[in-house]
Amino acid sequence: MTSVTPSTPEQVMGDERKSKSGAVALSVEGVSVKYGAFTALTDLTFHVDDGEILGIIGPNGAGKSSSFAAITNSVKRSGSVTLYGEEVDRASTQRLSRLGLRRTFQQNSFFAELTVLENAMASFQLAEGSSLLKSTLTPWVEARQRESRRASAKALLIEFGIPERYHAMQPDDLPHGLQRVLSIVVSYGSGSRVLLVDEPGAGVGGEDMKDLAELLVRLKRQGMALVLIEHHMDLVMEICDRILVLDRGATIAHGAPAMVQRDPAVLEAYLGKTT
Amino acid sequence: MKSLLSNPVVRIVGAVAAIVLALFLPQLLGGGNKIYTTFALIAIFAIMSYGMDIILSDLGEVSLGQTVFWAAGAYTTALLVIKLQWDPLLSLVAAIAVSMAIAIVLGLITIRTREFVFSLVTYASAIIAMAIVTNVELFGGSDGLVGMPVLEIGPYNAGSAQNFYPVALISVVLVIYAVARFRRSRLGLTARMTHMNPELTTTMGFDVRKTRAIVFMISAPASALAGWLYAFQRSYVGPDLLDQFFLLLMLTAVILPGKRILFGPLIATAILVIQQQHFSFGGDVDKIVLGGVLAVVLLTSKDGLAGWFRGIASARRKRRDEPAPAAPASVN
Amino acid sequence: MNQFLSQLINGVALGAGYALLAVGWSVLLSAARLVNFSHGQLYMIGAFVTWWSMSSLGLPYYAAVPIAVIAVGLIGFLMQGLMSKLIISQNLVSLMLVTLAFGYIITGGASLIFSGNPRQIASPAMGERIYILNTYITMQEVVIIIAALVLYGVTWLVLEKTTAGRKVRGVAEDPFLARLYGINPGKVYAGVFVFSAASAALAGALIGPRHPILTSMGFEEVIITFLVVVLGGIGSIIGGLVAGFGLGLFVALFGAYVSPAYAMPAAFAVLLVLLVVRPQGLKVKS
Amino acid sequence: MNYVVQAEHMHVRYGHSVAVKDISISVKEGELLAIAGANGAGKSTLVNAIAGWSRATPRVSGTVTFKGDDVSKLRAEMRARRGIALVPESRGAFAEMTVHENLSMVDAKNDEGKNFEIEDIFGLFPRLKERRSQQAGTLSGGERQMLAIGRALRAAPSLLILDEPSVGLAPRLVVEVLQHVKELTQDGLAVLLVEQNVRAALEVADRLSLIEQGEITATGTADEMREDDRTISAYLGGLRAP
Amino acid sequence: GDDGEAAPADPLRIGVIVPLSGAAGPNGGHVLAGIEAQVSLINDAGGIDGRMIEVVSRDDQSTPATGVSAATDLVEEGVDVVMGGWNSPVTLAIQPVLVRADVLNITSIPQNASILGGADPTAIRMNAGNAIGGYTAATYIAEELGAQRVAMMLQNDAYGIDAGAFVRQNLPDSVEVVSEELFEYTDTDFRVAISNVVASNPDALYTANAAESSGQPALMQQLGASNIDFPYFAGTGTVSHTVIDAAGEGSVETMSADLYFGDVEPWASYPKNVTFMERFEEQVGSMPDKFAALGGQSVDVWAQAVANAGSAERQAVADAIYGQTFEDTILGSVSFTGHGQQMFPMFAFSVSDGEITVLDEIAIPEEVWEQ
Ligand SMILES: Nc1ncnc2c1ncn2[C@@H]1O[C@H](COP(=O)(O)OP(=O)(O)OP(=O)(O)O)[C@@H](O)[C@H]1O
Ligand SMILES: Nc1ncnc2c1ncn2[C@@H]1O[C@H](COP(=O)(O)OP(=O)(O)OP(=O)(O)O)[C@@H](O)[C@H]1O
Ligand SMILES: [Mg+2]
Ligand SMILES: [Mg+2]
Repeated sequence: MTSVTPSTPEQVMGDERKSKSGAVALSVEGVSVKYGAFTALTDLTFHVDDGEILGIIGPNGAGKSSSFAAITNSVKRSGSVTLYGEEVDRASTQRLSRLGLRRTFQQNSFFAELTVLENAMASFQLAEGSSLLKSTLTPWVEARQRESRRASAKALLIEFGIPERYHAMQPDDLPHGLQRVLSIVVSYGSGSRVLLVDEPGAGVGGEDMKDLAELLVRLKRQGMALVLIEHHMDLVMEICDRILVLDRGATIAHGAPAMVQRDPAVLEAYLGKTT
Repeated sequence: MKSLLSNPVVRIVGAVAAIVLALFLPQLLGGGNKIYTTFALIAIFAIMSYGMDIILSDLGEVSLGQTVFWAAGAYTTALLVIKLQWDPLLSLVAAIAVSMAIAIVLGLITIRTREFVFSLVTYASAIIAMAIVTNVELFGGSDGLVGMPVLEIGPYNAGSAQNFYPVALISVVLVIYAVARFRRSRLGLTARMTHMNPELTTTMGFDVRKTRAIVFMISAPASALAGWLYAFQRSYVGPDLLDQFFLLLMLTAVILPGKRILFGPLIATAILVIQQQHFSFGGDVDKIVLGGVLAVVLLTSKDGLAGWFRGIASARRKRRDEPAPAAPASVN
Repeated sequence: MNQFLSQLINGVALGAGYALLAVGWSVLLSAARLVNFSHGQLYMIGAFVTWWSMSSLGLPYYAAVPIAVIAVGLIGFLMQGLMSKLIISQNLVSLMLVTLAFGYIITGGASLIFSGNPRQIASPAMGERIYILNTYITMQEVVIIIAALVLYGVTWLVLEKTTAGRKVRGVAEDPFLARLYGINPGKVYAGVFVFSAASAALAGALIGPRHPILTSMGFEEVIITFLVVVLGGIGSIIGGLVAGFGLGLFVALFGAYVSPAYAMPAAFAVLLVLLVVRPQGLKVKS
Repeated sequence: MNYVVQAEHMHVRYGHSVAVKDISISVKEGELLAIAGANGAGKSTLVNAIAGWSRATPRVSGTVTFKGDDVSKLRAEMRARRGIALVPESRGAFAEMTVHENLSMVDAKNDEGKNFEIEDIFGLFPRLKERRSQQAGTLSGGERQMLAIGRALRAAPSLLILDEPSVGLAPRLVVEVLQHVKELTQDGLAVLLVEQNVRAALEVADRLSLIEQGEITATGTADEMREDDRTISAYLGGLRAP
Repeated sequence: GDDGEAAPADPLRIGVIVPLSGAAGPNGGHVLAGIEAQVSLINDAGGIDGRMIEVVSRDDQSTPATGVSAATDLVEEGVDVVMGGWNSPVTLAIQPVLVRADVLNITSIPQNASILGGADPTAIRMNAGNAIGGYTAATYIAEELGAQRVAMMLQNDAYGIDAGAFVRQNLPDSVEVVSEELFEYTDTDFRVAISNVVASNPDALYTANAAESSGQPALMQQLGASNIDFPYFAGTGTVSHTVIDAAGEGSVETMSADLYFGDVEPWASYPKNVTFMERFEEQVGSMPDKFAALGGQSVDVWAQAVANAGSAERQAVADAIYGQTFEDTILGSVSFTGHGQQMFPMFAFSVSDGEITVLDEIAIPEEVWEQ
């Protein structure tokens, strides 16, 4: 199991400063979300760098998932989001995705009528699919590309820990844990640079949890910026460089895992006395 | 067997052989006007249905306005050819252009609608189109347009049923090819993805609405091509093109064989047209027969006729999979 | 002014018919997410059974109506039994086509049984007319209006305010999950389908006397129903009532001031615009 | 103490593949049996089969005896009415209904179980009370899980089956929920708890069974299992290497 | 009856395309029955020059596409003539098929103007066209009813609009059309339109509503219920027995004009009509209506023309009909214009409580027939 060097405090606190490992990938400024009269998220501010994992934790209904929706512009929000130095407040969800900002959903999310392999192939579709014209006029090129997409998809699935015997199944027939992984695969696809992952560990246990942790760390090593929502404290504490704690929409703590873990407000609101 | 079929050379040779066979099939069946007409109608109605097939199978929506494109193709052709003596091929280009223009407008209108609302809005477009063609003098009112000349493509005169059929056959081959390639293209897969999970598709970087509008738009030319052919084949273009008759034909052609079966609409139209042309028992009994067949197929199989065949095939396979008696060791 | 009021009255009479016709579908679609494109044919059968009970069994009109309702309710039960697999899997496209197919069978069968000749249901209430301004309204239409209001009211109460109604909505959303709530989805679907079919028959029996009936009726009725239900907003019963009466008034006023011939296309044009602006229809609930 | 449920020789297949192989388990009144196992081991398949429920079409054989009656032939809704309450792994509440509607539509009450009024559920999960008129589909993941558990309790079950209830719940809440469940067993409720969070499960369980590839590989009391090597290596080691 | 000829000649074949299902099914059935009755009479009398006649019928389901299939099919069957038709679009759609196959087409019922002089150079139309209907109605309304303010309710399609236009054209200038309401063929509730008509305060109402089985009877019922205080004239040919029966009691008193009432003078004493009526009653069990009579008349005229021409060939038969007179037919003495339109006497009649009273003949000048 890989051990992670804990981040230094100033790295955590220096919001605008770049980390040693890479550029500021995603920066979020004063983002708030309201559902009708109900405020789900207030003034969220953080940044995450390439090669870094930021954890977001907090009680149920604290606004964690809402923050993902807000950052990817799929709910109405206020505040500002910057991706690699470029302000992207007006970019649509799909545009953000094309720029490399992707998210996974808390609920498993894939294409139920496609096989597992086809799901993975679909994730390469944006970058590698053939246009209608090409497909019609040069079918042989399309066939070649499809084969290569199939190979990459297979490799990706295996890399993420979905063995080949599952590839021809429909996603709904997979065990729950693998459905989670597949959800990540589909969103991750190719060309993602900043990945927002919503509770990948939900329902994943034992060995699979270790695989998941390794996977996330590997992505980070490859230079990807990750934001991780998770209730599984072992996982969070193990792999996150920094942790942000939300409670009722407000940020109540933000810092190195060890620090956050000791924070009395966090203990009170979230962790309870056991940990 | 499987590897043989996936060999591109074998597939191309097979396809060419099938087309040649299809070309001579009416003659093998005894020729005659009626046989040729039956074959031409199968081709025309199949082409018409492929437009619907894309919407229904790939986009997952039930468009009840698909007859508009088919009627637009036929009316455009008739108007240009009868009133302005245009060349048939030019009128085809115009027919496709007009249908696509209508599709763009409808696509924009329906862009936010899904499921029933989509169906109803598209149906509304058919009702309105019907009101327009039956009331505007230009379109010949409820009488429609008569006086279509015979189809001539360059030096080729497709006036007789026998000469018309190859034109229809080539058209249907092209359309089937186009549909197959569409399903292999990025657009084709995205269409399915938007249907299955629009949120996920969005987060994967696709514009769901744009995809839907584009697919809607490219479904129009097939139906318009069919309208063009039918205008010449029938020599009469009337408001009945917008009737439920053709709408139900399209729907049945797509759903009866099972969705997303490449040759499904062709096979189903063949069944329907042959029944109408050769085994008709009069309207009332025909209704019971058609309704009965449809009901039985769809009630007993999730995927229409294809489901039946899959069922039979898997039953066979199971029998084959049963341990065979040990073969006697052969001596080299 | 008189003219306007007369047309309003005509519109109410028309609209009550549309609303009554649509209530069954509204429940079917809103509450159980099912479609039935043979709804119009069930309406037709309802009218013909009423006529047949009167002409062949010699029953009075008011005894023939319940017979039609029960008979068609049974047909509905049979249909849903046959379709139960498609229903549970919520395969809407297939359901649409299967019900269209049932409609075909019903039309063809009815034409063979009752012949294609027009028939007239002799309802005594047709003869009782109330003259108002430039127009009149028959007792029959008063009955239709009352039936529509009562049926919608009761349906709304049941669906929104009772546990039974919640069960129906639950089954509509997720029949598998409903089992864990102790609900038998099959029974619920059967109940909804029978109600829907029976109410179509009631519409046929009550609206039928207004004009000669034909076995070829049905397709138009399905389309009007479809329009009313979607316009009212899927998931909203009261929306259906409002849309039904609204459509009647629109048809009457458009007919009065523009032309009756274009009233339906115009209604569809309005619907087109409305649904483009508000894809959720008239439904107000979030 | 009587057995509330005895599932014997449960065997479940999906098409050709066998997901549960001849498993027998039973739970007594007031007992909490935890089931753990890797992803895909067959835990959900097993408990679903006991409840007679599935979204797919598995082929199930074996007998389920519930409070002395053979319920193997009963459909899920009938078992639910008799007092088997299952909280499935996902989609445990009607998304288009409000929290309150979801809780109020349960009427599968049997006479023996403890009766939970809606207010009791709100007492258990105050968060739900705050969101009582919100549609379940827009609830946060954890709130939805609370609703699903609350709904199951409303049916006054004699056997409560929880399929990974901790999923999506904040750590503090996991402990609370499991404690509440534990308290319910004191009134005689039998609980079957599928849980990957074995550490948390062992806090409350009387017994623990491990499933691997469709078979039970170990069963024992909580104390025994805490010491069991298999449990330790697979579940209690956590992410920190032993 | 004939005695054993050595080698009977090939039979002649009449193809019939009419709706036999749906709303128009009963009507199409009547036309077919009329055709069959007359054919059986001719066959009993030894056929045409010794050749028997066979009838081959197809259901067009009131759908042009099905009609076209039926036409192709009948051509394949080798028919010598195609008769029938109920609605104009079906007739217009089958014309090109029959022209290409060189088969004569006699249009028994449809009244549309474009049937003659369109795709088919040998078209023959048995029914009165809209011009006749318009002339008859206008003459009756202006002269017999003396109306100065006329209201119109017209079916919104080629038939209704045309009919209305012809009525206007034939009304004297002094007569004003005070309201014109359009409605759909399928409409059955006319109260909106009736309210408008009443509000326009006319002294006669003209309607063109060809929906025999539903619309027209409903209209008569609703006019009756509205207690209108002005006379009502329904478009020529729209008030058949079916309509009268379906409308029932309480309907408005209706005037109209038509070409055939078999049991009323003068038809009751035409010898051909007498035998036709007998045969029809024998075969069908009811009196022939106008549509049945037009079906029979189609056969009658065609058979005489074939005999006169000595051939069943398309052009020869057409030549033997165009501009010719047939003295002894079911409809009495009729002639054809140079365009293939049959000319016959028209009679006004009125219906009150289901009772038909035939009034005077309305003389129609030759140039109106030619229109
Ligand atoms: N569409 C909506 N309308 C009203 N309230 C909503 C809506 N969507 C979410 N909420 C509420 O907003 C709050 C924040 O939800 P969110 O999903 O962000 O929580 P979360 O922090 O991800 O919680 P969990 O850990 O349980 O998933 C919750 O209380 C939820 O009920
Ligand atoms: N609908 C289905 N069709 C085919 N196979 C299925 C289906 N559902 C489950 N399976 C298979 O059955 C086995 C057991 O699955 P099950 O969901 O019971 O596992 P589990 O122990 O609950 O896993 P998890 O902890 O991930 O929820 C797996 O191999 C899975 O692939
Ligand atoms: Mg969340
Ligand atoms: Mg599971």
